[in-house]
Amino acid sequence: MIWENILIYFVVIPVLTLAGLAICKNIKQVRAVSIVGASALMVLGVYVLIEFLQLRAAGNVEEMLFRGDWSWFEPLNIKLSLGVDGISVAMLLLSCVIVFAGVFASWNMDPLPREYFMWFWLLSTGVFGFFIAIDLFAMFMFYEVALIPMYLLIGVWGSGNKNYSAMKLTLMLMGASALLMLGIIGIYFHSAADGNLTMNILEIAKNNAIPNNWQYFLFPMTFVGFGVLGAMFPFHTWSPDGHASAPTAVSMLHAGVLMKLGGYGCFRIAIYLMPHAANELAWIFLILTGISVVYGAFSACVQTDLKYINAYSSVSHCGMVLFAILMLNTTAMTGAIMQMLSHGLMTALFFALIGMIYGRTHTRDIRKMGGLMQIMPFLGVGYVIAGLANLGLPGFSGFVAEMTIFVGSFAHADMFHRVLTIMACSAIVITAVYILRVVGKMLYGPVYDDHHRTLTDAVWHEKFAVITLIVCVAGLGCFPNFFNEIIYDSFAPIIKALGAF
Amino acid sequence: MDYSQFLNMPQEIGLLVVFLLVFLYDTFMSKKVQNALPVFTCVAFGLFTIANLFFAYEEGTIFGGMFETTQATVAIKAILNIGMLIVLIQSIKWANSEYMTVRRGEFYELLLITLFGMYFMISARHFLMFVIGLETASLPLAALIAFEKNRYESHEAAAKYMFTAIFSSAVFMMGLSFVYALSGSLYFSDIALSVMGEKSTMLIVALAFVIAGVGFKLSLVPFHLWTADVYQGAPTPVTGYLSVISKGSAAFGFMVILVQVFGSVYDMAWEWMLYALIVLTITLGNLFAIRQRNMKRFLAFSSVSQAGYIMLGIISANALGLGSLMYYVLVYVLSNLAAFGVIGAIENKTGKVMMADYNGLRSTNPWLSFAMMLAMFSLAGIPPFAGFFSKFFIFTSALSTGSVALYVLVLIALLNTIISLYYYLLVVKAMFINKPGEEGAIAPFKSACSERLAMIVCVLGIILVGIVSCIYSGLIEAAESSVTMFM
Amino acid sequence: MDFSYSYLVLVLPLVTFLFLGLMGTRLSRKTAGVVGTSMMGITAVIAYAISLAYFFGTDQGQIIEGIRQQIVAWDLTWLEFSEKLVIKIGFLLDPISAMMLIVITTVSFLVHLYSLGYMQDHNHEYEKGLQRYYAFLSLFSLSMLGLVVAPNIFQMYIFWELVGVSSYLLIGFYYTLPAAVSASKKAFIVTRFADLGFLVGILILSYFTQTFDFITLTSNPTAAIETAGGATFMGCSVMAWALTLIFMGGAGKSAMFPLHIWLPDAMEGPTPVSALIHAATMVVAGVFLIARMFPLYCMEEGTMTVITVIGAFTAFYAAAVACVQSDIKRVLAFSTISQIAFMVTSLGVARPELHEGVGYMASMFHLFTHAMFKALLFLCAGAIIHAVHSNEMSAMGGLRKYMPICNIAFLIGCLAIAGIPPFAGFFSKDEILVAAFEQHTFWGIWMMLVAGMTAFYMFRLYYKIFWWNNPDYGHHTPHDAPMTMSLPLIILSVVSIVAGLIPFGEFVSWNREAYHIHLNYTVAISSVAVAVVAILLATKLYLKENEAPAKMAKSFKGLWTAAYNRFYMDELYQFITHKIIFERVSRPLAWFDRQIVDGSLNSLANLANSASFAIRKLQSGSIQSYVYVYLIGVLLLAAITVICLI
Amino acid sequence: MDLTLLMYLVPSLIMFCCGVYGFVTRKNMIAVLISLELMLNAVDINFVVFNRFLFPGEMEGMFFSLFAIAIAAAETALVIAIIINVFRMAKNIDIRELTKMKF
Repeated sequence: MIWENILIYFVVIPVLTLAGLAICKNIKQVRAVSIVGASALMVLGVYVLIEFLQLRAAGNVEEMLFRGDWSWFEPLNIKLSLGVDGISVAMLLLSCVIVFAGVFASWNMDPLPREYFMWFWLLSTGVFGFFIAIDLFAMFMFYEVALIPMYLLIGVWGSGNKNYSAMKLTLMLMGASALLMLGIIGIYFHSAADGNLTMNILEIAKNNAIPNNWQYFLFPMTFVGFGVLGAMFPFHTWSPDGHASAPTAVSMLHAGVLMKLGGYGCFRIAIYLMPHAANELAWIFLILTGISVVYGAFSACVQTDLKYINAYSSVSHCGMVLFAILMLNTTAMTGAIMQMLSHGLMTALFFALIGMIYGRTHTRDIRKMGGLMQIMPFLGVGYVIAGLANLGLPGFSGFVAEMTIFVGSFAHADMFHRVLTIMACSAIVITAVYILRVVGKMLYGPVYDDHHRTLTDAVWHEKFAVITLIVCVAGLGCFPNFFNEIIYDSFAPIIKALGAF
Repeated sequence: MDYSQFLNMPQEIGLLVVFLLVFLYDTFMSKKVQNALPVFTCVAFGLFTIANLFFAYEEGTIFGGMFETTQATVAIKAILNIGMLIVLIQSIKWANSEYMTVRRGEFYELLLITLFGMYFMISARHFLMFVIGLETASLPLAALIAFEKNRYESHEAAAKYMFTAIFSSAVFMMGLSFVYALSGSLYFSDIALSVMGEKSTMLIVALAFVIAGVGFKLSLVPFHLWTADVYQGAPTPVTGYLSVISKGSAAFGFMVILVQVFGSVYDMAWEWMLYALIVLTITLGNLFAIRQRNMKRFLAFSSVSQAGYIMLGIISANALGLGSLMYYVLVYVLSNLAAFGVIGAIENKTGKVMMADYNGLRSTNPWLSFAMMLAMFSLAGIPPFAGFFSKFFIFTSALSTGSVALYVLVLIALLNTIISLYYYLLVVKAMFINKPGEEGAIAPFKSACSERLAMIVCVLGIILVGIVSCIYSGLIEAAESSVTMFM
Repeated sequence: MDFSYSYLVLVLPLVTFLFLGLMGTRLSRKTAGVVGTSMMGITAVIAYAISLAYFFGTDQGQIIEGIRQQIVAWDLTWLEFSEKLVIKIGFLLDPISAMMLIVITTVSFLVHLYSLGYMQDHNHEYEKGLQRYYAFLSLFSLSMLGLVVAPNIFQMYIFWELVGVSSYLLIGFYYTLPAAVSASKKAFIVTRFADLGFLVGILILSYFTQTFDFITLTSNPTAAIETAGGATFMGCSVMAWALTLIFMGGAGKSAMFPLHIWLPDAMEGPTPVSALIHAATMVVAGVFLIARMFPLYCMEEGTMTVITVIGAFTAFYAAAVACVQSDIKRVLAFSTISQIAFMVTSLGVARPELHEGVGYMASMFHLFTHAMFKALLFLCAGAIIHAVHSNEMSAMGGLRKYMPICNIAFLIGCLAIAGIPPFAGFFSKDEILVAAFEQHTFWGIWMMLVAGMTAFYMFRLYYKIFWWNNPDYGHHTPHDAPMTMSLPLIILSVVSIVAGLIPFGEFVSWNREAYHIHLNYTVAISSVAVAVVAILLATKLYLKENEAPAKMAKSFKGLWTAAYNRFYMDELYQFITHKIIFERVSRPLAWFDRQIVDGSLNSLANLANSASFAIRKLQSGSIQSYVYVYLIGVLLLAAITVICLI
Repeated sequence: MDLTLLMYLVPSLIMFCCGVYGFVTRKNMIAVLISLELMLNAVDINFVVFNRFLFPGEMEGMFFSLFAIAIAAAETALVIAIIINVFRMAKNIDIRELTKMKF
């Protein structure tokens, strides 16, 4: 039975929460149900991690653990296949944390808290489903489930130019998923030489039957398809507008988890299944993602809206993820996953803080703020910590991820990769520029607006969300080897596939 | 004559029985109970529909091979029945409105007759049978479109429909005459044999005429121009009917004609025609839809572009395509009828059909807007709603032949889904995001039981038809067992 | 007793930092100060124990056959990049790290102590959160200690960054003052930019050598260099590039020209911080880095030349600027730059074959002594500023009467830095000059000249503060600092006097064998002569208030203004960052993003919209036109097929 | 002179084209309806002629014509009913005036 597989509960819990929310009567019940759901997920996430580690320690070397297949659409041999490796486990944990913190960050959501949380949980369902599935169809389905709630979350609860942003975001991401759908169907039809077509990633990889010329066609489709969600230049423009308009927790969830779907899909589908094209075409996308990295950082330098700054910063950091993935070696790819975790946590932290600050000052224009550190020290310190983590301070996750990426990227012996790597390295300087600019203008200095003097510092649920995230960021930064080892080993099959060419 | 052969057309017989019951009720029951006619029709048809699903069918041909029952025809008819049932339930409220009292019976009888015609169109294996079915389906429709006697638009729509429909059937029959000249027979199987390897211009012209004729029913661009006007003018239940049942049957008939009759000249004759038609239909349908502000017109153009997607099932010309097509039709029936259900409910209550009237609907009528949103998402192909699955499968089936041109075609179709998503989201936006206009949002109201029932059926269908996989598997099985269709 | 207890040196400051940081304002100011200081004291004691055990003990194999061994006390795997490249956090004990342990903990403890007095009631509007101050100081001590004991280059990089950030936090301690905020930002960004070079250097180095480990790298430098297989880039060997880039990181932290611009601004921070970070410890990290990798640097002649040239030029440049500055902390800052440049130059001219690598020893020696007397000078400056509430020389004068302890301490510091025997600076600077002469006479004379300038500007500073005139201090008479502040001054004065007498070469040398220092009397005498002349000149000009300095400034107006404005380096940076990077790169990029990238997507949407508008005529409503279109469609279908078939 | 196939086909084609031409040019709905009849009749002729000349042994074309005539009759009846309705509402039967719904 499907219920015997632990992974399915990553989807069941959000769905049950969704159902629970449907019968809620007031905001207290809504919060209670959400917290119960989020905590259950958290517990499940940790449990799966422990179980995973124990299985691995017991010498289980299968590529995916907790495997299970249930026939779904038989005529096309579509199954609901579940399974996780170290990477998925890491991503699941990340999602658990962000969802958990997100619930607290949207504590006082107004209006329509119930509807808000229902969309929120629908989105979570998609995210978790995506990470546990290893069947192309199921992955794609969950992927789209995760995308569409964004429209209403931004449209209804957003601010500013929200209609435009929500529409742009949805259309661009859906446009990308159109490419993706073509790619997936294409992969499906070339998945086996003997006619036993399959959507199961493991089998496709094992069959290794996609002809080279088809790989050249399908690889860009899938890579761009996922790359748009990973904010790859020049398809990143949904990100600044979308983030700027989205409510706090939505930005958190979006930058924290949803954008990770892009990077995860890129290597799990595009690179893993089409290693030949990945080897041959990587350079094109390396250039694009390299541009993303630097371009996002430079663009962030002159923005005045806090959310825009972080959105462009996300472009830069997520560009780094794709950049590292395209380096096609274990170290860099491990770095990419670390960067995903790190960026997910940091950006979530950032957006949570920005939301809290915005909720008080009612402006996100850094020119109209100043000296907030004196007024709301907790949020100020949180912001500084987030900023320092973002610019890659050792002891926080960003440093670990970036260093792993750079060391991995530099393992290529040719000039092209080297130059790109150094270019990407330079982004860390620019990151420092824009982070310190914001911190300096907004938090330090004299108080700009005397009305701000009456503002209050964070309340308990805000503090809780912020501290949870900071602890995670610092934990990952201080003890990186724990996750590093889990992730590192999981790349063996992918690297093997890449090396086969 | 062997009367037992009629047993090979059980669905037609069943429908006829329902029709007769309704007719007898209408004619002989006292005036007092006439109010119950719509409910009676629904119950009778509902029983028929349910019986339909559990009946064991024998495959076989009758009328000397002019009429064939296969698993596929049974399946598509069952799907149409479901749609029909929903339309019937939706129309109860409308049919009980004041000025309908005298003609209530007519409405249902005409409706059932058109369905009867469509059955024949679907099962026909001879062009004479096909034409009779086609006309039986379309002539009563004109009467139905013109049903709202006091509304000018209704008549304008009927006139537009009728003139263009006759024109189109003239062209269609002209094409048929050329086909006849080429093959000497109007049996599908005979024609298929005799046109094999044929390359004459005559065949191409004949095909162009035939495709235009059927494309008209399916409202493919550029034969679609009647669609919007007629949808707008017709009474809402009729529009719903027109947009799903009529389209579904035409799609199936179209596939039969192209695959069974002209399957042998696929790559030389109609492949490119279909490419062009699909691209035009999807793209122009979408582009037209962007600017529509009248909900019914809007859905008309949306259904135009949906027809383009349905065509993708045809182009692969295999069992997978047929199965996916039927599945698509099923999902489309449910989604579109959900949308029309909401539109009809609001129109019955307030007479408002503009998109701007829907502003802020969520705050006043959350369940209606919820149903509408699901319908829109399903039409746009958003998971976990059924539309996603049907789109995915129809694309998969289109690509199953593996030709590169088809990849390009599917890519165009996929990019078009972005445009379609845009305008579907406009509706969602109106309901959920926009602030109500000066006169305020539509006041909260309780829709009739029948309307709610229909909506619940549709919503459940939208949610379940996708995830529950046995429906798709069953349809594919049906399509595969009708393998004689594919040369 | 092995050295495993050495982890305490890192753990104690970390615990202090976390404790003070997390408790925040829940602790009183006083408690925080006392906790921070006492913990630092304990750390200092442990560090001393380690160093003494290392230098004087033998039980752990500290010295074998006359060579001091490099001992890795402990090593924890922190992150594995790949099988070979592993970052470990460890504790490396060798002469220079042991020496640095002493320097850092001494100065740090004294600064902690000093701050108890300095930060209490001074400027208290800005000094909310003394708790924070001590937390940051602990963080800094932790990072600096971690840096010097790093057994591999990546650990060094990690703590390097942490040092940078603690410096950032401390410079910006008065975060309500815009000047402090911008100074902290500048310091961080400039050093961060330099660190980019460091990072790339590490990447190159580790790619070829496949190790981060210092011992592996330096024990067999030839092999390490050869791993590159003679690969070149733009005509230079990649290893030279790697080492030069690593030096760039060092140059950033050590404020070498042209990356020095952050250091003078960093004086916006609290003065004790300047003493600790920007005079004694952090800024010498670059020197320490080169010293750490000295065997590798020796292999690349080109890189050494770069180091020498940059060091020598910076020494001169900073001295020249220091001669005309009016802010006392700035003078000290430029003097620091100049002195660090001495150390860098000394390393640059050092060669194993030249006089047993005296340059290396001299550089480390100078590092040691400079840390002491420069900390002394800064702490004195702090006391002065504390007393007169200004940084400007114009607000001072004649202070010798009011602040006798400070006067003497400052004088000792000046004599030490000027290189007057027997003060500490004389011995170390003398060795540097020897090393420079060994390399080339030109460098020798050059450095000697700069040494003279040093004596001049230091005594200019001294006289301007303590002599010059007697301004009216009004009701706010300056007085000597309280005991917590004076005590460190006294301790440091003593150290500055005697430190030179330590037989430093016995402990520290490039090959870790004992090196016996001999005074080279030619050099020693001539340098002392130069210094004395310079002091006399300063005495003549600045002892009493007079018009001569102003006249001189007027007669060399261009030069004077240029030097006063630090030769416009800041303006140049301002121009590059604001005018070029912000205005010419970022803003156009942002514009490009909105208008071109986003615009093209928007225009796609507009295109669809206008196409939709354009085709609406097709739907004219007239049946007859519908039929036209229908017929055209039929023809089109036929035509398409016919064309495709042909 | 024997009548060949072509001699029937050409008139039927002309009829068809006249029908189309009439359809798109006439304003009166009745006239348009007559044009439609012309087209349908052309189809009938075609069927009969093809049957007669090409496949003389069978009757399929003939039968098709018979059915087509019946259908045409039904259509005509329906259209006239609609025209009457339109006339009632709009007081005119100009086909070009039927453009209330457009775009």
